[in-house]
Amino acid sequence: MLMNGDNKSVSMTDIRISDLPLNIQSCIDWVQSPESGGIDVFLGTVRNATKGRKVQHLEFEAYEPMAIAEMKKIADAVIAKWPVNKILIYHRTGKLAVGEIPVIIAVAAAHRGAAFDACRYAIDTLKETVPIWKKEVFEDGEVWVAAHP
Amino acid sequence: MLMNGDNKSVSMTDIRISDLPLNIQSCIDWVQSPESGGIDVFLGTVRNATKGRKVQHLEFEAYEPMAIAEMKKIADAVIAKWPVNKILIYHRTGKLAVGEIPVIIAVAAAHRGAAFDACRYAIDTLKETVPIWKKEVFEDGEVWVAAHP
Amino acid sequence: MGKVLTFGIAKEITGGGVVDVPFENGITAGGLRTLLQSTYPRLKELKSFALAVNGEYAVADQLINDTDEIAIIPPVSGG
Amino acid sequence: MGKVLTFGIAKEITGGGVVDVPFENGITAGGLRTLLQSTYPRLKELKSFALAVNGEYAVADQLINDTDEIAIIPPVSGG
Repeated sequence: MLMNGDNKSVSMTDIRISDLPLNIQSCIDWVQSPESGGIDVFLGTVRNATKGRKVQHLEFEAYEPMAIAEMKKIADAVIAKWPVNKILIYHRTGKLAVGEIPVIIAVAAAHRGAAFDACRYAIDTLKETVPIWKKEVFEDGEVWVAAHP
Repeated sequence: MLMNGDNKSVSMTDIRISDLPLNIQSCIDWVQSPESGGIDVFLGTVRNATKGRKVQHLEFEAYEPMAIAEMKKIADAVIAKWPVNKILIYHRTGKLAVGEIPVIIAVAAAHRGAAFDACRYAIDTLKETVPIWKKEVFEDGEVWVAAHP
Repeated sequence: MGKVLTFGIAKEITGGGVVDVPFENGITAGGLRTLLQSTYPRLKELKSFALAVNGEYAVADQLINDTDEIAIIPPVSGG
Repeated sequence: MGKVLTFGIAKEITGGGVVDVPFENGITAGGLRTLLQSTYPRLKELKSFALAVNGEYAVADQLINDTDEIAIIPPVSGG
Protein backbone atom coordinates (compact mmCIF):
# COMPACT_ATOMS: atom_id res chain seq x y z
CA MET A 1 0.00 0.00 0.00
CA LEU A 2 1.36 3.39 -1.02
CA MET A 3 1.10 6.02 1.63
CA ASN A 4 2.25 9.60 1.73
CA GLY A 5 3.22 11.28 4.98
CA ASP A 6 -0.24 12.63 5.67
CA ASN A 7 -2.05 9.36 5.15
CA LYS A 8 0.45 7.57 7.29
CA SER A 9 -0.10 10.07 10.07
CA VAL A 10 -3.87 9.64 9.79
CA SER A 11 -3.67 5.86 10.07
CA MET A 12 -1.51 6.25 13.17
CA THR A 13 -3.92 8.53 14.99
CA ASP A 14 -7.46 8.28 16.29
CA ILE A 15 -8.91 11.56 17.55
CA ARG A 16 -12.46 11.84 18.79
CA ILE A 17 -14.84 13.98 20.81
CA SER A 18 -18.00 12.30 21.99
CA ASP A 19 -20.73 12.67 24.57
CA LEU A 20 -20.77 8.90 25.08
CA PRO A 21 -18.70 6.96 27.61
CA LEU A 22 -15.34 5.79 26.33
CA ASN A 23 -14.55 2.08 26.13
CA ILE A 24 -11.04 1.79 27.51
CA GLN A 25 -10.42 -1.72 26.22
CA SER A 26 -11.38 -0.68 22.67
CA CYS A 27 -9.00 2.26 22.89
CA ILE A 28 -6.16 -0.02 23.95
CA ASP A 29 -7.02 -2.57 21.28
CA TRP A 30 -6.84 0.18 18.67
CA VAL A 31 -3.35 1.37 19.61
CA GLN A 32 -1.92 -2.09 20.13
CA SER A 33 0.08 -3.67 17.33
CA PRO A 34 2.68 -6.41 16.97
CA GLU A 35 5.37 -3.75 16.44
CA SER A 36 4.78 -2.20 19.86
CA GLY A 37 6.45 -3.26 23.08
CA GLY A 38 4.74 -0.81 25.39
CA ILE A 39 1.58 1.25 25.72
CA ASP A 40 1.13 4.17 28.04
CA VAL A 41 -2.45 5.17 28.78
CA PHE A 42 -3.51 8.29 30.62
CA LEU A 43 -7.05 8.46 31.97
CA GLY A 44 -8.46 11.64 33.40
CA THR A 45 -11.05 10.93 36.09
CA VAL A 46 -13.58 13.23 37.70
CA ARG A 47 -12.53 13.96 41.29
CA ASN A 48 -15.05 14.30 44.09
CA ALA A 49 -13.65 17.57 45.43
CA THR A 50 -11.75 20.70 44.44
CA LYS A 51 -9.98 22.67 47.16
CA GLY A 52 -12.11 20.90 49.74
CA ARG A 53 -15.39 21.70 47.99
CA LYS A 54 -17.54 18.70 47.13
CA VAL A 55 -18.09 18.23 43.38
CA GLN A 56 -21.51 16.95 42.28
CA HIS A 57 -20.66 16.57 38.63
CA LEU A 58 -18.76 18.22 35.78
CA GLU A 59 -19.98 19.62 32.50
CA PHE A 60 -17.69 19.70 29.49
CA GLU A 61 -18.24 21.90 26.47
CA ALA A 62 -16.10 21.89 23.32
CA TYR A 63 -15.66 24.09 20.26
CA GLU A 64 -15.67 20.84 18.40
CA PRO A 65 -14.13 21.46 14.98
CA MET A 66 -11.31 23.52 16.46
CA ALA A 67 -10.84 21.08 19.35
CA ILE A 68 -10.47 18.20 16.91
CA ALA A 69 -7.99 20.25 14.87
CA GLU A 70 -5.92 21.09 17.96
CA MET A 71 -5.96 17.47 19.09
CA LYS A 72 -4.71 16.45 15.64
CA LYS A 73 -1.89 18.97 15.94
CA ILE A 74 -0.90 17.31 19.21
CA ALA A 75 -0.92 13.86 17.61
CA ASP A 76 1.12 15.13 14.65
CA ALA A 77 3.63 16.76 17.00
CA VAL A 78 3.91 13.50 18.94
CA ILE A 79 4.60 11.55 15.77
CA ALA A 80 7.21 14.09 14.70
CA LYS A 81 8.95 14.13 18.10
CA TRP A 82 8.96 10.50 19.21
CA PRO A 83 9.19 7.06 17.57
CA VAL A 84 5.64 6.00 18.40
CA ASN A 85 3.42 3.66 16.41
CA LYS A 86 -0.07 4.84 17.34
CA ILE A 87 -1.75 7.53 19.38
CA LEU A 88 -5.39 7.84 20.36
CA ILE A 89 -6.97 10.89 22.02
CA TYR A 90 -10.64 10.83 23.05
CA HIS A 91 -12.39 13.55 24.99
CA ARG A 92 -15.93 13.51 26.29
CA THR A 93 -18.39 16.36 26.39
CA GLY A 94 -21.57 16.83 28.42
CA LYS A 95 -22.31 15.93 32.00
CA LEU A 96 -19.92 13.57 33.79
CA ALA A 97 -20.34 12.13 37.27
CA VAL A 98 -17.57 11.66 39.82
CA GLY A 99 -15.41 8.71 38.74
CA GLU A 100 -16.21 9.02 35.04
CA ILE A 101 -13.47 9.48 32.48
CA PRO A 102 -13.41 12.74 30.51
CA VAL A 103 -10.22 12.00 28.60
CA ILE A 104 -8.15 9.03 27.49
CA ILE A 105 -4.82 9.24 25.73
CA ALA A 106 -3.14 6.00 24.66
CA VAL A 107 0.26 5.82 22.98
CA ALA A 108 1.92 2.66 21.68
CA ALA A 109 5.60 2.52 20.82
CA ALA A 110 8.32 -0.04 20.28
CA HIS A 111 9.97 1.15 23.51
CA ARG A 112 8.34 2.45 26.65
CA GLY A 113 10.28 5.70 27.05
CA ALA A 114 8.72 7.17 23.93
CA ALA A 115 5.24 6.02 24.96
CA PHE A 116 5.55 7.69 28.39
CA ASP A 117 7.06 10.93 27.07
CA ALA A 118 4.56 11.24 24.25
CA CYS A 119 1.54 10.51 26.43
CA ARG A 120 2.58 13.07 29.00
CA TYR A 121 3.29 15.70 26.34
CA ALA A 122 -0.13 15.02 24.82
CA ILE A 123 -2.14 15.51 28.01
CA ASP A 124 -0.06 18.52 29.10
CA THR A 125 -0.56 20.17 25.70
CA LEU A 126 -4.24 19.25 25.51
CA LYS A 127 -4.83 21.10 28.76
CA GLU A 128 -3.11 24.18 27.34
CA THR A 129 -4.38 24.42 23.78
CA VAL A 130 -7.54 22.42 23.10
CA PRO A 131 -10.73 24.52 23.25
CA ILE A 132 -12.66 22.45 25.76
CA TRP A 133 -14.11 23.89 28.95
CA LYS A 134 -15.09 22.29 32.20
CA LYS A 135 -17.64 23.56 34.70
CA GLU A 136 -17.55 22.17 38.22
CA VAL A 137 -21.00 21.92 39.73
CA PHE A 138 -21.15 22.02 43.54
CA GLU A 139 -24.13 21.75 45.87
CA ASP A 140 -24.19 25.51 46.24
CA GLY A 141 -22.92 26.85 42.94
CA GLU A 142 -20.79 26.25 39.89
CA VAL A 143 -17.44 27.40 38.53
CA TRP A 144 -15.87 27.40 35.06
CA VAL A 145 -12.48 25.93 35.86
CA ALA A 146 -9.45 28.22 35.34
CA ALA A 147 -11.60 31.06 33.98
CA HIS A 148 -10.64 33.63 36.61
CA PRO A 149 -7.27 34.58 38.08
CA MET B 1 -11.54 2.63 60.57
CA LEU B 2 -8.19 2.57 62.34
CA MET B 3 -5.26 1.79 60.12
CA ASN B 4 -1.58 1.62 60.82
CA GLY B 5 0.96 2.46 58.14
CA ASP B 6 1.31 -1.11 56.94
CA ASN B 7 -2.40 -1.77 56.57
CA LYS B 8 -2.85 1.49 54.74
CA SER B 9 -0.08 0.57 52.35
CA VAL B 10 -1.63 -2.87 51.77
CA SER B 11 -5.05 -1.41 50.93
CA MET B 12 -3.41 0.96 48.46
CA THR B 13 -1.57 -1.75 46.56
CA ASP B 14 -2.53 -4.79 44.52
CA ILE B 15 0.40 -6.99 43.51
CA ARG B 16 -0.07 -10.20 41.61
CA ILE B 17 1.67 -12.80 39.50
CA SER B 18 -0.53 -15.06 37.44
CA ASP B 19 -0.40 -17.34 34.44
CA LEU B 20 -3.84 -16.11 33.36
CA PRO B 21 -4.53 -13.17 31.03
CA LEU B 22 -4.96 -9.85 32.81
CA ASN B 23 -8.25 -7.98 32.59
CA ILE B 24 -7.25 -4.39 31.94
CA GLN B 25 -10.64 -2.89 32.78
CA SER B 26 -10.68 -4.66 36.16
CA CYS B 27 -7.21 -3.32 36.90
CA ILE B 28 -8.32 0.22 36.11
CA ASP B 29 -11.51 -0.19 38.12
CA TRP B 30 -9.44 -1.28 41.11
CA VAL B 31 -7.13 1.74 41.12
CA GLN B 32 -9.87 4.25 40.39
CA SER B 33 -11.37 6.19 43.27
CA PRO B 34 -13.30 9.44 43.74
CA GLU B 35 -10.16 11.03 45.22
CA SER B 36 -8.16 10.51 42.03
CA GLY B 37 -8.01 12.90 39.10
CA GLY B 38 -5.70 10.88 36.89
CA ILE B 39 -4.59 7.34 36.23
CA ASP B 40 -1.48 6.34 34.33
CA VAL B 41 -1.41 2.79 33.03
CA PHE B 42 1.60 1.09 31.49
CA LEU B 43 1.05 -2.06 29.49
CA GLY B 44 3.94 -4.17 28.30
CA THR B 45 3.11 -5.96 25.06
CA VAL B 46 4.90 -8.81 23.33
CA ARG B 47 6.62 -7.50 20.19
CA ASN B 48 6.82 -9.54 17.01
CA ALA B 49 10.55 -9.04 16.52
CA THR B 50 13.81 -8.42 18.36
CA LYS B 51 16.71 -6.95 16.42
CA GLY B 52 14.99 -7.99 13.20
CA ARG B 53 14.48 -11.59 14.32
CA LYS B 54 10.88 -12.78 14.24
CA VAL B 55 9.51 -13.74 17.67
CA GLN B 56 7.12 -16.70 17.81
CA HIS B 57 6.23 -16.35 21.47
CA LEU B 58 7.70 -15.52 24.87
CA GLU B 59 7.98 -17.61 28.00
CA PHE B 60 8.06 -15.94 31.40
CA GLU B 61 9.34 -17.60 34.53
CA ALA B 62 9.26 -16.08 38.02
CA TYR B 63 10.80 -16.83 41.41
CA GLU B 64 7.35 -16.10 42.70
CA PRO B 65 7.66 -15.37 46.43
CA MET B 66 10.69 -13.15 45.89
CA ALA B 67 9.15 -11.50 42.82
CA ILE B 68 6.04 -10.62 44.82
CA ALA B 69 8.23 -9.26 47.61
CA GLU B 70 10.25 -7.12 45.19
CA MET B 71 7.08 -5.83 43.53
CA LYS B 72 5.75 -4.88 46.98
CA LYS B 73 8.97 -2.99 47.65
CA ILE B 74 8.38 -1.04 44.44
CA ALA B 75 4.82 -0.22 45.46
CA ASP B 76 5.95 0.85 48.94
CA ALA B 77 8.68 3.06 47.45
CA VAL B 78 6.12 4.64 45.13
CA ILE B 79 3.82 5.41 48.05
CA ALA B 80 6.71 6.90 50.01
CA LYS B 81 7.95 9.03 47.11
CA TRP B 82 4.76 10.35 45.47
CA PRO B 83 1.27 11.37 46.58
CA VAL B 84 -0.54 8.52 44.89
CA ASN B 85 -3.78 6.87 45.96
CA LYS B 86 -3.45 3.37 44.53
CA ILE B 87 -0.97 1.27 42.62
CA LEU B 88 -1.49 -2.09 40.96
CA ILE B 89 1.25 -4.27 39.49
CA TYR B 90 0.39 -7.54 37.72
CA HIS B 91 2.85 -9.74 35.90
CA ARG B 92 2.10 -12.84 33.90
CA THR B 93 4.09 -16.03 33.71
CA GLY B 94 4.06 -18.85 31.19
CA LYS B 95 3.76 -18.71 27.42
CA LEU B 96 2.60 -15.44 25.83
CA ALA B 97 1.87 -14.87 22.16
CA VAL B 98 2.75 -11.72 20.20
CA GLY B 99 0.37 -8.94 21.25
CA GLU B 100 -0.34 -10.36 24.70
CA ILE B 101 0.31 -8.31 27.81
CA PRO B 102 2.97 -9.59 30.24
CA VAL B 103 2.75 -6.66 32.63
CA ILE B 104 0.33 -3.97 33.67
CA ILE B 105 1.08 -1.17 36.10
CA ALA B 106 -1.69 1.26 37.00
CA VAL B 107 -1.26 4.24 39.29
CA ALA B 108 -4.03 6.59 40.42
CA ALA B 109 -3.31 9.96 42.00
CA ALA B 110 -5.04 13.23 42.70
CA HIS B 111 -2.81 14.88 40.09
CA ARG B 112 -1.39 13.43 36.92
CA GLY B 113 2.28 14.29 37.44
CA ALA B 114 2.58 11.89 40.36
CA ALA B 115 0.75 9.16 38.45
CA PHE B 116 3.11 9.43 35.47
CA ASP B 117 6.29 9.63 37.55
CA ALA B 118 5.29 6.76 39.81
CA CYS B 119 4.22 4.49 36.94
CA ARG B 120 7.45 5.04 35.08
CA TYR B 121 9.54 4.48 38.19
CA ALA B 122 7.63 1.27 38.84
CA ILE B 123 8.20 -0.29 35.42
CA ASP B 124 11.83 0.88 35.26
CA THR B 125 12.52 -0.62 38.69
CA LEU B 126 10.58 -3.81 37.98
CA LYS B 127 12.83 -4.45 35.00
CA GLU B 128 15.91 -4.03 37.20
CA THR B 129 15.03 -5.85 40.41
CA VAL B 130 12.11 -8.27 40.11
CA PRO B 131 13.22 -11.90 39.60
CA ILE B 132 11.27 -12.67 36.47
CA TRP B 133 12.87 -14.01 33.30
CA LYS B 134 11.78 -13.92 29.71
CA LYS B 135 12.79 -16.33 26.96
CA GLU B 136 12.25 -15.25 23.37
CA VAL B 137 11.37 -18.18 21.15
CA PHE B 138 12.23 -17.76 17.47
CA GLU B 139 11.63 -20.12 14.56
CA ASP B 140 15.22 -21.29 14.77
CA GLY B 141 16.12 -21.02 18.42
CA GLU B 142 15.52 -19.32 21.72
CA VAL B 143 17.24 -16.76 23.90
CA TRP B 144 16.95 -15.82 27.59
CA VAL B 145 16.71 -12.06 27.28
CA ALA B 146 19.57 -10.01 28.77
CA ALA B 147 21.36 -13.12 30.08
CA HIS B 148 24.57 -12.63 28.14
CA PRO B 149 26.72 -9.53 27.57
CA MET C 1 -21.15 43.63 11.91
CA GLY C 2 -20.24 39.95 12.35
CA LYS C 3 -21.15 36.91 14.36
CA VAL C 4 -18.93 35.67 17.18
CA LEU C 5 -19.16 32.21 18.72
CA THR C 6 -18.79 32.01 22.48
CA PHE C 7 -18.08 29.11 24.82
CA GLY C 8 -17.87 28.33 28.50
CA ILE C 9 -17.85 31.38 30.71
CA ALA C 10 -17.73 33.67 27.66
CA LYS C 11 -21.14 32.33 26.66
CA GLU C 12 -22.49 33.29 30.07
CA ILE C 13 -20.88 36.74 29.97
CA THR C 14 -22.16 37.57 26.49
CA GLY C 15 -25.54 35.97 27.04
CA GLY C 16 -25.57 33.60 24.08
CA GLY C 17 -23.70 30.98 22.07
CA VAL C 18 -23.53 33.34 19.08
CA VAL C 19 -23.52 37.12 19.45
CA ASP C 20 -23.62 39.91 16.88
CA VAL C 21 -20.70 42.28 17.21
CA PRO C 22 -20.57 45.58 15.28
CA PHE C 23 -17.05 45.47 13.77
CA GLU C 24 -15.81 46.76 10.41
CA ASN C 25 -14.30 44.40 7.87
CA GLY C 26 -10.53 44.52 8.12
CA ILE C 27 -10.42 45.06 11.85
CA THR C 28 -7.44 43.34 13.49
CA ALA C 29 -7.90 40.53 15.97
CA GLY C 30 -6.39 42.84 18.60
CA GLY C 31 -8.91 45.53 17.71
CA LEU C 32 -11.80 43.10 17.89
CA ARG C 33 -10.58 41.90 21.25
CA THR C 34 -10.64 45.47 22.59
CA LEU C 35 -14.10 46.03 21.11
CA LEU C 36 -15.37 42.83 22.77
CA GLN C 37 -13.93 43.91 26.11
CA SER C 38 -15.67 47.28 25.92
CA THR C 39 -18.95 45.66 24.85
CA TYR C 40 -18.73 42.93 27.53
CA PRO C 41 -16.64 44.40 30.40
CA ARG C 42 -16.77 41.14 32.40
CA LEU C 43 -14.44 39.61 29.78
CA LYS C 44 -11.72 41.73 31.44
CA GLU C 45 -12.20 39.72 34.64
CA LEU C 46 -11.06 36.52 32.93
CA LYS C 47 -7.56 35.20 33.48
CA SER C 48 -7.11 35.60 29.72
CA PHE C 49 -9.01 35.02 26.51
CA ALA C 50 -8.03 34.37 22.93
CA LEU C 51 -9.80 34.78 19.64
CA ALA C 52 -10.00 32.04 17.08
CA VAL C 53 -10.51 32.81 13.42
CA ASN C 54 -11.66 29.97 11.19
CA GLY C 55 -10.71 27.44 13.85
CA GLU C 56 -7.16 28.70 14.49
CA TYR C 57 -5.85 30.85 17.32
CA ALA C 58 -5.55 34.39 15.92
CA VAL C 59 -2.51 36.64 16.27
CA ALA C 60 -3.07 40.27 17.27
CA ASP C 61 -2.41 41.92 13.90
CA GLN C 62 -4.44 39.40 11.90
CA LEU C 63 -7.17 41.01 9.73
CA ILE C 64 -10.74 39.81 10.18
CA ASN C 65 -13.75 39.81 7.87
CA ASP C 66 -17.38 39.19 8.68
CA THR C 67 -17.26 36.03 6.58
CA ASP C 68 -14.72 34.51 8.98
CA GLU C 69 -15.82 32.16 11.73
CA ILE C 70 -14.81 34.03 14.86
CA ALA C 71 -14.84 32.61 18.37
CA ILE C 72 -14.01 33.84 21.86
CA ILE C 73 -11.81 31.25 23.57
CA PRO C 74 -11.78 31.78 27.35
CA PRO C 75 -9.12 29.88 29.37
CA VAL C 76 -9.39 26.23 28.34
CA SER C 77 -9.81 23.53 30.98
CA GLY C 78 -10.18 20.21 29.23
CA GLY C 79 -8.76 16.94 30.47
CA MET D 1 25.75 -29.37 51.37
CA GLY D 2 22.70 -27.30 50.56
CA LYS D 3 20.02 -26.90 47.94
CA VAL D 4 20.08 -24.01 45.49
CA LEU D 5 17.09 -22.90 43.41
CA THR D 6 17.80 -21.91 39.84
CA PHE D 7 15.77 -19.98 37.28
CA GLY D 8 15.88 -18.96 33.65
CA ILE D 9 19.20 -19.57 31.99
CA ALA D 10 20.72 -20.66 35.31
CA LYS D 11 18.32 -23.58 35.35
CA GLU D 12 19.56 -24.63 31.93
CA ILE D 13 23.22 -24.21 32.90
CA THR D 14 22.90 -26.19 36.11
CA GLY D 15 20.56 -28.77 34.62
CA GLY D 16 17.72 -28.52 37.14
CA GLY D 17 15.39 -26.23 39.05
CA VAL D 18 17.00 -27.29 42.34
CA VAL D 19 20.61 -28.41 42.57
CA ASP D 20 22.68 -29.76 45.44
CA VAL D 21 25.79 -27.73 46.12
CA PRO D 22 28.51 -28.92 48.51
CA PHE D 23 29.07 -25.85 50.68
CA GLU D 24 29.92 -25.55 54.37
CA ASN D 25 27.60 -23.79 56.79
CA GLY D 26 28.81 -20.27 57.36
CA ILE D 27 30.12 -19.76 53.85
CA THR D 28 29.70 -16.19 52.64
CA ALA D 29 27.46 -15.36 49.70
CA GLY D 30 30.59 -14.27 47.82
CA GLY D 31 32.21 -17.60 48.58
CA LEU D 32 29.18 -19.55 47.44
CA ARG D 33 29.10 -17.49 44.26
CA THR D 34 32.71 -18.47 43.50
CA LEU D 35 31.94 -22.11 44.30
CA LEU D 36 28.96 -22.05 41.95
CA GLN D 37 31.08 -20.53 39.18
CA SER D 38 33.68 -23.25 39.51
CA THR D 39 31.02 -25.99 39.62
CA TYR D 40 29.11 -24.52 36.66
CA PRO D 41 31.66 -22.59 34.56
CA ARG D 42 29.02 -21.38 32.10
CA LEU D 43 27.68 -19.11 34.88
CA LYS D 44 30.78 -16.98 34.15
CA GLU D 45 29.44 -16.30 30.65
CA LEU D 46 26.39 -14.49 32.06
CA LYS D 47 26.26 -10.72 32.04
CA SER D 48 25.95 -11.00 35.82
CA PHE D 49 24.22 -13.08 38.45
CA ALA D 50 23.13 -12.49 41.99
CA LEU D 51 22.32 -14.78 44.87
CA ALA D 52 19.16 -14.50 46.87
CA VAL D 53 18.97 -15.79 50.44
CA ASN D 54 15.52 -16.29 51.90
CA GLY D 55 13.99 -14.22 49.14
CA GLU D 56 16.28 -11.18 49.45
CA TYR D 57 19.26 -10.21 47.34
CA ALA D 58 22.37 -11.25 49.29
CA VAL D 59 25.39 -9.06 49.93
CA ALA D 60 28.85 -10.57 49.40
CA ASP D 61 29.85 -10.96 53.07
CA GLN D 62 26.51 -12.39 54.19
CA LEU D 63 26.79 -15.77 55.94
CA ILE D 64 24.78 -18.67 54.59
CA ASN D 65 23.47 -21.84 56.20
CA ASP D 66 22.05 -24.93 54.56
CA THR D 67 18.68 -24.15 56.14
CA ASP D 68 18.45 -20.94 54.11
CA GLU D 69 16.50 -20.80 50.86
CA ILE D 70 19.20 -19.96 48.34
CA ALA D 71 18.60 -19.03 44.71
CA ILE D 72 20.72 -18.10 41.71
CA ILE D 73 19.28 -14.96 40.11
CA PRO D 74 20.57 -14.52 36.55
CA PRO D 75 19.98 -11.13 34.86
CA VAL D 76 16.27 -10.39 35.23
CA SER D 77 14.18 -9.55 32.19
CA GLY D 78 10.57 -9.09 33.29
CA GLY D 79 8.17 -6.55 31.88
